[in-house]
Parts: sequence; structure tokens; C-alpha cells
Amino acid sequence: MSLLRVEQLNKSFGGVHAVQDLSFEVDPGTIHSVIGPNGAGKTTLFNLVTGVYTPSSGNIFLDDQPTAGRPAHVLARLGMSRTFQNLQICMNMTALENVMVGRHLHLDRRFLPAMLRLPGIVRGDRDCRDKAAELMNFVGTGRYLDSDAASMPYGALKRLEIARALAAEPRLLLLDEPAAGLNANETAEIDVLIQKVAQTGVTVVLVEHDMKLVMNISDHILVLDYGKKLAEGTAEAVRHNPDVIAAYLGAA
Amino acid sequence: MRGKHVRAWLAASAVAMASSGAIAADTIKIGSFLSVTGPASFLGDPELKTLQMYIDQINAEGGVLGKQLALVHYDVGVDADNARTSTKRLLEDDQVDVIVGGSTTGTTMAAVPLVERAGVPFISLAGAVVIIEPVKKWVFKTPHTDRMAAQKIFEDMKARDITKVALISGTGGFGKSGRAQSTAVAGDYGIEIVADETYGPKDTDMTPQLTKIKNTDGVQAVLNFGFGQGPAIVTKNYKQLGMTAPLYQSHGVASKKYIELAGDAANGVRLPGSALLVADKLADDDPQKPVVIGYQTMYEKATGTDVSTFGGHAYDGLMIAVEAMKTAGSTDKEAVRAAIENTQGFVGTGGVVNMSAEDHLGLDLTAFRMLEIQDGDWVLVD
Amino acid sequence: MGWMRAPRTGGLMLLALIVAAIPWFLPNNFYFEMAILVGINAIVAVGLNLLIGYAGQISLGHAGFFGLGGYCSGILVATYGWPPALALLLGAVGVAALAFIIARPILRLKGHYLAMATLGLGIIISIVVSTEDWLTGGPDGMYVPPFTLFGWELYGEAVWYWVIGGLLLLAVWLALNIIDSPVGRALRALHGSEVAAQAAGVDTTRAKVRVFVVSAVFAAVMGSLHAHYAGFVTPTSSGFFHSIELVTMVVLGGMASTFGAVVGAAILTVLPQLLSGFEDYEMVVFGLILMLTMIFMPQGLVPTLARVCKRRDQRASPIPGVDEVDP
Amino acid sequence: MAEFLQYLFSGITVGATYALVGLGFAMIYNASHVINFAQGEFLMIGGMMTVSMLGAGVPMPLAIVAAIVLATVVGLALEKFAVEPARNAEVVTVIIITIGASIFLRGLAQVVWGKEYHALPPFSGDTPISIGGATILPQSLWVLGVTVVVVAALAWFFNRTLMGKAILATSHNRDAAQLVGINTGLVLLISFGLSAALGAIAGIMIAPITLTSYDVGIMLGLKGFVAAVLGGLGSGVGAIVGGLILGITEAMAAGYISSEYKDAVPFVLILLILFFLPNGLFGVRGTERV
Repeated sequence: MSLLRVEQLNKSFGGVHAVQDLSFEVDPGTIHSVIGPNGAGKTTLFNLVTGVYTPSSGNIFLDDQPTAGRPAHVLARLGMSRTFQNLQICMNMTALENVMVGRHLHLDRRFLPAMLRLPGIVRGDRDCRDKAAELMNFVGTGRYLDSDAASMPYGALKRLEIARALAAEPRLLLLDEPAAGLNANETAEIDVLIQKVAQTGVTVVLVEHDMKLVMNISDHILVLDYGKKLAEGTAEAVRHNPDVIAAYLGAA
Repeated sequence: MRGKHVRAWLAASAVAMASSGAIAADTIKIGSFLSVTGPASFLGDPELKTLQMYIDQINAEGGVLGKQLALVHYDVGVDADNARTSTKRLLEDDQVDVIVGGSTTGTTMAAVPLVERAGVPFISLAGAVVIIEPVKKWVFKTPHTDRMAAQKIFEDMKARDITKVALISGTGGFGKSGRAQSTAVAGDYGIEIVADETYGPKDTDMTPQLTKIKNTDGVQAVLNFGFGQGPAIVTKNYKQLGMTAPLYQSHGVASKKYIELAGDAANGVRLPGSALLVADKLADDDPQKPVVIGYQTMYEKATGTDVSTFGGHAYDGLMIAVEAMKTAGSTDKEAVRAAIENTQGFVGTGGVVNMSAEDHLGLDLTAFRMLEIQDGDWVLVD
Repeated sequence: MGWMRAPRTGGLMLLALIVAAIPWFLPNNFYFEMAILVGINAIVAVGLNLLIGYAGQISLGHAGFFGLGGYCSGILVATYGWPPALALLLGAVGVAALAFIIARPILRLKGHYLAMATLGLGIIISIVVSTEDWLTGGPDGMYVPPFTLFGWELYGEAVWYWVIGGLLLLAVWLALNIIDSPVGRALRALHGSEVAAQAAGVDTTRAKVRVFVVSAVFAAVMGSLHAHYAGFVTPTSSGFFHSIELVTMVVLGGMASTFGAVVGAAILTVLPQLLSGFEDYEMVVFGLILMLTMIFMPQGLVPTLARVCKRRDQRASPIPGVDEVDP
Repeated sequence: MAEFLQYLFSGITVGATYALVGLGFAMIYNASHVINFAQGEFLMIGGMMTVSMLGAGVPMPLAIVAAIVLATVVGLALEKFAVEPARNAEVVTVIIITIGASIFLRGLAQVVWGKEYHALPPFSGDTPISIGGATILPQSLWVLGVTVVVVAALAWFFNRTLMGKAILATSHNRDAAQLVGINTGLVLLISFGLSAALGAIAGIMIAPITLTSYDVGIMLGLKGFVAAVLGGLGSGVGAIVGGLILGITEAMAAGYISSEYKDAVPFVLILLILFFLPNGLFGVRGTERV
């Protein structure tokens, strides 16, 4: 059974069809990549799946539960977590606090106990702080534990977003161009990190431009062009698909 | 670090307070809070200038009871909270002997509970009747009440056989109170209010309200209760709409500024005003003539601007307080209060004042003169 | 990790010390009055700071809630003879309900549109209280009886000082608690990045509505107490300028700094009294101080000073931020 | 009918003023995303400076030019010394700076020019013109005429001149504008100057009708802000339409509903509009990119 299923998804902005008639499935425990030339609709697809946009038509299922059009915070509750193409780090907080925000759903969110700082809140926060620190070490940003997010380098912020997404203990993790803007070294490190994440049993959906990275780690690849599915399959299959080659050469 | 600063600041102010207390021994402190800025600055500004001017003059002439007068003044805008804080400062920190101030009813009423509790004589310069009705032990006032203004106006209307009147008033405290008083006393003069419109204190165009009045059947005259620039705009709009029924204004416009702002449109407008506005036109045997001429000359020479009745209220307040201290022979608060309450035959700019335990104003309708504006000047109607 | 909580308690202790120490330096009731007004404004600013500083949602209409609290007390106690405590409670609940109802449509708006909507709300409230004079006494306001609780009258500056001082400590404590909890982190996160907060599972609409209601209740309760303390309530207290004043306290003291809100309130309350000697130049000096502070310390006083201290501390001691007051 | 026409005249005259102020807000907002709460003070400076120059015996046209120049200089100084240094601060910080500036300017005006109200003589007499049973003052026609001219001139400026286009480009994307070589600092400066001049013109035009004083800018500034938001911030057309709607609503409310609640009506209107159109009437509905 698939973890995520997308059926005949459509989204248009004014007259522009950003996503057209798209269907695919993501199996649990895999790394599933979405690639395509610029403007192919990858980020739009991400935003549709994660509830930032509402589809014009079509269905999205998480565990056979329809999720299309449901707000992002509800999807998060269902076990979906994501990072962003343009960094969405809260620069008004420390690095650690950013990760702690990721654990929001696992904490006591009631207002009154928080306002009175009941012992449960203090305990929960202490555990949360430890878990967040652990995660920061896991993604390799341990040395920024007490830093303000605003003072961190770009590469570290990219990982920090992954740590924050992982803090929610998601079943499905969507990464929107995690390697964008990184140098070869950093990209290689991200490569390792994503595989490490996948090994923990989290299903990963990845949008990425860096072909080397994608081909290296993906179990399954979906190729988009002009909002439509162009090809789908294993890295090997996609690499030799004539349509894909044409689209990429044409785009280049 | 911060704590040290606070302490230093507080200590410094405590020292400053103590030293000002030392000076207090041979001066009489006149406290005042006025609306020197903000929408009522046309009241507070001449009031403050008058107080400063006359306190300087009194001091130059040797002061009162052998002591010099010192003015302690705070500007409160039209903010009642500010007035209360400033009053507390006058009472507690400056320890004034008497308070002459309160340009508006709102600021005055904010101070009333404090002076009542502290037991310091307080002469208000504001209009509304609620200040002295019911009588409050320590509170007096010098300006004619809005009820008196309404009565004077209706008296004049009655004489002209006007029975149906349209009312337009500002939504500020002055206009609201004036509107309430007008509505209350109109019946006594057989006058019916057939239209009732309002405008905001900062409005720039009242033609819609006046159009409504114009289209109301049987309006024989229009009465505008308001102060500031509003009445001038009403007057201009009145002319623009070609309205011909007699227009009455309240005593809230009693300064040359109104005529200047309204221009030609002000011709024929009637209002109740004090003798001060027509000082040079008073009969020679008028008891008020020397007082108002004296005040007018002094004010216009010192400030270079035209007198208004508002500054005159401050003159009256200050002089009543000074007279009372002389009568009491001390600055003892209760003695001064009693002396103020017993003021008899005091001739001020506003009229002849005869106070009593039941009347903390001491003016009657004769204090008002019915004026008409003709060719840019006030003219006595009666 | 222990030191992370130290600035919290440290700051609260320092504030408690200051509150306890100040009466020794107040020569007379006027100074007590200033201290009480500082306290009242500070509590409102602390609440407003939760909304503006932490959650990043501007409101130019909070004086409306302050005024409603005051009028609720005035009308129910003076006109209908209710016990003041009950009136205060009803005012708080009523304002909470009003804030809750309008929060959803209003907080959908962003930036200047939100500013406009809240401003409009505040102005509508102040026009209504100024116009319905049969109920509110009109532009000159209405008399409000003293505050009594179980037959005991809250009377005298010293008593009021301790009550307001205690409430200030309580308010600061509550605010610090909220900030230092999952709820508060969610608020700050939605300020930093709304989509990120949503992706992390924060129901941002709900979070905004809640903090809006809480800050409105802070304002309503203090509006009610202020009316009892002053003995009257006027439309000015609910007007646009009071709203601006409250926002200025938050920004001047330092956004997202609870102690900053207290400092901002203190400065803006005391400054006009200090400037009263300047007579005609009062406005010029006040405007200039406001401008210059914000130009040279755009973060606000407390965060800027805290950073300066921190930098100095770092030079002196290896542990950063120990003496930092700011949460 | 004559009644309706009268309300309309009143509304359009007042609305045109709001529109001009709103336009000033829009211009500065476009270039800098700053809401300039000192916008109303430019009107005050325009009106008061003209009055004081006239009082000093300067002929009217010269007095008007001097007033516009003064306001422009103040606008430029405001940008250079107050807004520019705080460019990277949060939105509300900049709002507080402009509020501080408006208090400062008002205080200064009060010291220099006094606290009294002044009337400027109307430009071409005050004999009302009668149209369809309703009357309108010649000065109102001046206000409307000048509004039309200003709007036309601005349209030309933004669409035909290099500087105008540069301002538009900066408003869309400052970084991109900088990349293509636009001096965005200069653009900011010019938009403040222009907006100040605009304010001064409005202030001078309306002074004969509404009278002028040191604190006349508070209310007009506020109403202009409402107009700008009503139309959709940053939209010139929006500010004009917003201003007219505001003015006409006020007049109609005073005439047909209640003069006591006429000031509340525009705010109820704007709340309703914002609830249904969160970006105002003509505001751009952008999709957030994440």
C-alpha cells in the first residue's frame, strides 16, 4: 500500500496550468524524487501536497485518507513534514528554538498550563530541548546549538530546516531542493544526510536539481515537464528515457 | 545599573522638591492647568497669557499680602487623565494655595474630586453648568454657563417671534453639553427644536447637515453650539447654501478670530457675549466699562492679538482669588474659600459677580449682552 | 541548561526588587500616581507586546479594549450598582468575546491592512462611547466609583501602588511563561515564518486569535482598574492616540522583550511630566526623542542595551549572556 | 434630488482632498513600503506657510511656490535623516519614526506659526455656483481641477519619464531595480519629495475651505491613510477612488443616516471591505511563494 497517492491533480493560476492531470504514488520507506526543468511545477506540486495551495481539482491521499485542500497544520498532524526551497527559518529565534518549534505537535499546547508554567510544561520543554539538540547533532549543526538563527551560514540553515522537519517525527518528509545553493562538498554531505534519514524509516520525497544527488539516492524518480508527468521509474530507467533526455536537452 | 539611575533621579527630584518647598514660604502659589495645546488651545492660550501677564503686574505692584505670586502651570490639552495627573501634581508636589484653571469642562471635572478631597479652592474657567450644579464646596467658576447662553439666545428669539429652531452642535464636550441645555430650556421660551444635527470637532464641511436643516419645514432660525473652527465653517457653509434664516452662535465663538475666519458670511450672526467684546461701545456709565477697557488695552498691548472672552475668564478667576486672599488676610485655604464664596459686587470682564453658598458662579443673565456681527465687528443688540 | 532559565527569574527578581524599592523614593502622592500609571500602562504594554512583539501582529486599536473595560466598570458599577469585581470580570469576558469574534476576519489581514482594520475598530469604539451619552456621559466621560472588594475599598495611592505593582509582577510572570512554552514558541515562529510554523503543525489562525484575545483582556482589565483609580472614564482612553501611545511603548522599549515593554511604558508615562517645563517646546522635544531613539536603536531600548551589555560581558567572562535581563 | 446633489458636491470636494493625501501615502509606500504617518503634516506646512507668507506681504503665487518648496525640503529631510537610517528596521519601528516626525513638525509649526486657525482667501471669490438646485464654491472647483491635473501629471510622470519608471520598478522589486542600475536611494528620496509637494498642494487648495492650523494634519493624514488602504495600498488609482468613496460616504452618511455616526461609517465600510477584499479595492492579490 502506498503512503502518498496523488490522483489527477490539477492546479492553475489564472490561465497558467502549473500542474496538469498528475497521478503518482509513493511507497513507504523509499526515497522518491521529483525532477524537471525550471517551471515544471515541482514546487507547486509540493505546495499542493503540503496544503499551502488548494488544488483546482484532483485528489491527494495520505494513507488512503483524502488530504487535498486541508490546511498545512492538519497535514502536519497526519505525519507530513517539509522543508522549503527559499529558506523559511525563523530568524527571530535561536537555532535550537527553531528545531523545538518542529516538535510542536508532540508537546502540551494548552494555553492555561503554559501561562501558569505548570510542571508538565517545564518537563516537556526540557525533554524537547534535549531532543532538539540531539537532532541538531544528527544533521551536523551541533556547534550552533546556542546561536541565533540569523547568525548561521546558509548551508547550516539548510540542515537546520531538515532538523526542524525531523523534529515532528514525520512519516513522510518532503524536501524542496535541499542542495540548492550549496557547494559540491556540502551537497555530498546532504546526500549522506538524506540517506541517513531514510534509513530511520522515514519516507522521503525530494525535489532537486542536482542530478548527481538525485540519481545517487533515489529509489524512484518522477519527471515533470510543463506540469505534466513526463516519465517515472527507477534512476536507471529515467536516465535512459528519450523524452527525458529531449526535455533536458531542450531546456538546456 | 538601571536601578541606580532611577534612585539618583528620584533623589534628585526629591531634593528639587524640598528646595521648592523652601521658596514657598514667602510666595503664594497659584496653580493652573489649561488646554494650551490641542483643539481647545484657543481657550487655554489666552487664559495662560492673561494669568502670566497679571501675575507679573501684581508682583510688580508689590504682590499680595506682602508676598509675591508664583504661577505653576501645566498644559493638559483636552485630556481628562492628564488634567487629573496635573492637578495631583499641583496639589501634592507643588502644594499650591489656589487653582485657577481648567479650560474645558472635561478637564475641570477630572480635577474636581481631587480638589474636593484636598480642600484647595479651585476656580474653573470652563463653561458647563455641571461644574457648579450641584454646588461643590471648593469649586467655583467664572464663565457664564451654557444654560445661560441658551436662555439668553432663546430670550432674543422669543422677542423676534421665532418659535421653530434648528439646532446644530459640535460633538465635543462643549457642543454636547450646550445641545443638552438648549433642548432642556427651549420649552421655557415656547421654542420647539425641529431639527437636531451634529458635526465632529475636526470636520471640514457641514453642508450635508445644513442641507438637511434647510429642507426641514418651518425652520425660523438656526442655533449652532460649538467652538473652535467648526462654527466658522458652519457660518461659511450657511452662506454657501443661501440660507437666510437668522443664525445664532453660542458664546463659544466669542473672539475676533471667528469673524476673521468666517469673513463676510458672519454678517448678521447673533450671539450672547460678554461686555469685553464690545468694550468701546459700552455706555460710559456701565460699571464694567473701566474693567473691560483696562483688560483689553493691557492684553492687546502685551500680546499683539485681539481679546477674547476666554482670556477674560482667567482675569476674573485670578482677581477673585486675589481679592479673596486680601479679604481673608491669609492664604489659609478654608478662609480663602469662604472669602471667594462671599464675593459680592466684584466687577469682572464677564459681569458683576455675586456669589453665595448656593451659587458658585454669581452671574445672572444680565451679564450676557446680545451681540450681532456687522461689517466685521460686534454690535450691541440691546 | 540551568542558566537558560536564570535570566527569566533574574529579571523577574530584579523587577520585584525595583517595585519594592520605589516607594522609598517617592516623596508624595503625585510620584505615587506616576508610579501607578507606569504600572497600569506597563501591564497593557506587556500584553500588547505578546501580540506585536512576539506574534508580529500589529494592532492600532488596543485602546478600544482599554476603554471598553473602563466603561464596562463605569456603567455597571455607577449606573447599575454592580460590585466592581464582578463588573471587571464581565468587562474582561465581554472584551474577550468581542476580540474573539472579530479576531478571525481581522487577523487574516497582514501588515498595514491589519493596522488599518484594528485602527478602524478602535475608532469605532471611541465614537460609540462618545456618542451614546445616555449610557457613557458623552465626550466628558462618566464618574466611576472606587474599587471595592468584599466591602474593603481600594483607597489611597500607597494601596493602589502595591496592588498595581503586584499585578505588574503577575503580568510579567504570565507573559514570560507564555513566551517560554510551546505556545509562545509557536507565536514567535509564526512571526518569523508563518508557512514554516504551519508546516510544523501550528494552527496559526488559532494561535493569533488566542494571543489577540489575551492581549485584549490585559487591556480591558487595566482599563477597568484605571477607571476605578482615576474615578472617571472618558472617550480619550479608548481613542486613537492612546492606541498609538501603547504601540509606541512596546516598540520604544523593544519588541519581543517583556521587560522592554515595561521600560517603554515607564519612559512614555514619565517623559511628558519631565518635559512639562519646556512649555511650548514640549512637543518638539518629545517628537525628537521618539524619532532619535527609534532611528539609532531600531530594536528598541532594552534589546539594544542588552546586546551592549552582552558584548561587554563576553569580553569579561567566558559564559555569554548570564546577566542578560531580556528573555 | 437637489439634496442628493448637495451631498455629492460636499462628498466629492472632501473626497478629493482625501484622495490627494492618500496619493501621497501610496507614493511613499510604493517606493519604500513605509507608511508615512507624517503625511498630514505636509498639508499643514503647505497651508500654514502660504498663510504666513501672505501675512508677510508676499504675493499669492509666490507664497504658494514657497510653501511647496518648504514642504518638499521637509519631505526630503525626513527621508534622508529619519527614514533612510532605519531602512532595515521592522515596519512598526518606521511607523513610530514617522509618528515622531509628525509630532516634531507639529510642535515646530506651533512654535513658529502659533496655535490659531487661519483662513486663506479663496482663489477666485466665494460666490457660490448653483447647479441643479445645489451649490458649490468656486474653491471646490479649484480643488477638483487641481486634483485632476495632479493625477494626470503623475500618470505622465510614471509612464513616460525615466525617473517615474525607475520608481515603479523599485516598488515592484527593489533588489532587481538595483541590479539594473537604478539608484534606489535616489528613488526613495524623490518619492518622499514628490509626496511632500503633493501634500503641500492639497493643503494649500483646501485651506480656504477647511481653514488651516498647526494641527490640521492629524485628521487629514488619518483620513488619507484610510483612503489609501481602502483603495489598496500602493495603487494610485486606488487612492483616488478610495478618497472619493470615503468623502462621499461621509457626506451621504451625514445627510441620510446620522450626522453623529458619520465619522464611524467610513471605518465600518473599510472593515467590511477588508473582510471581503483583504488587499483593498485595487490592491494586488499576490500569491505567496515559498
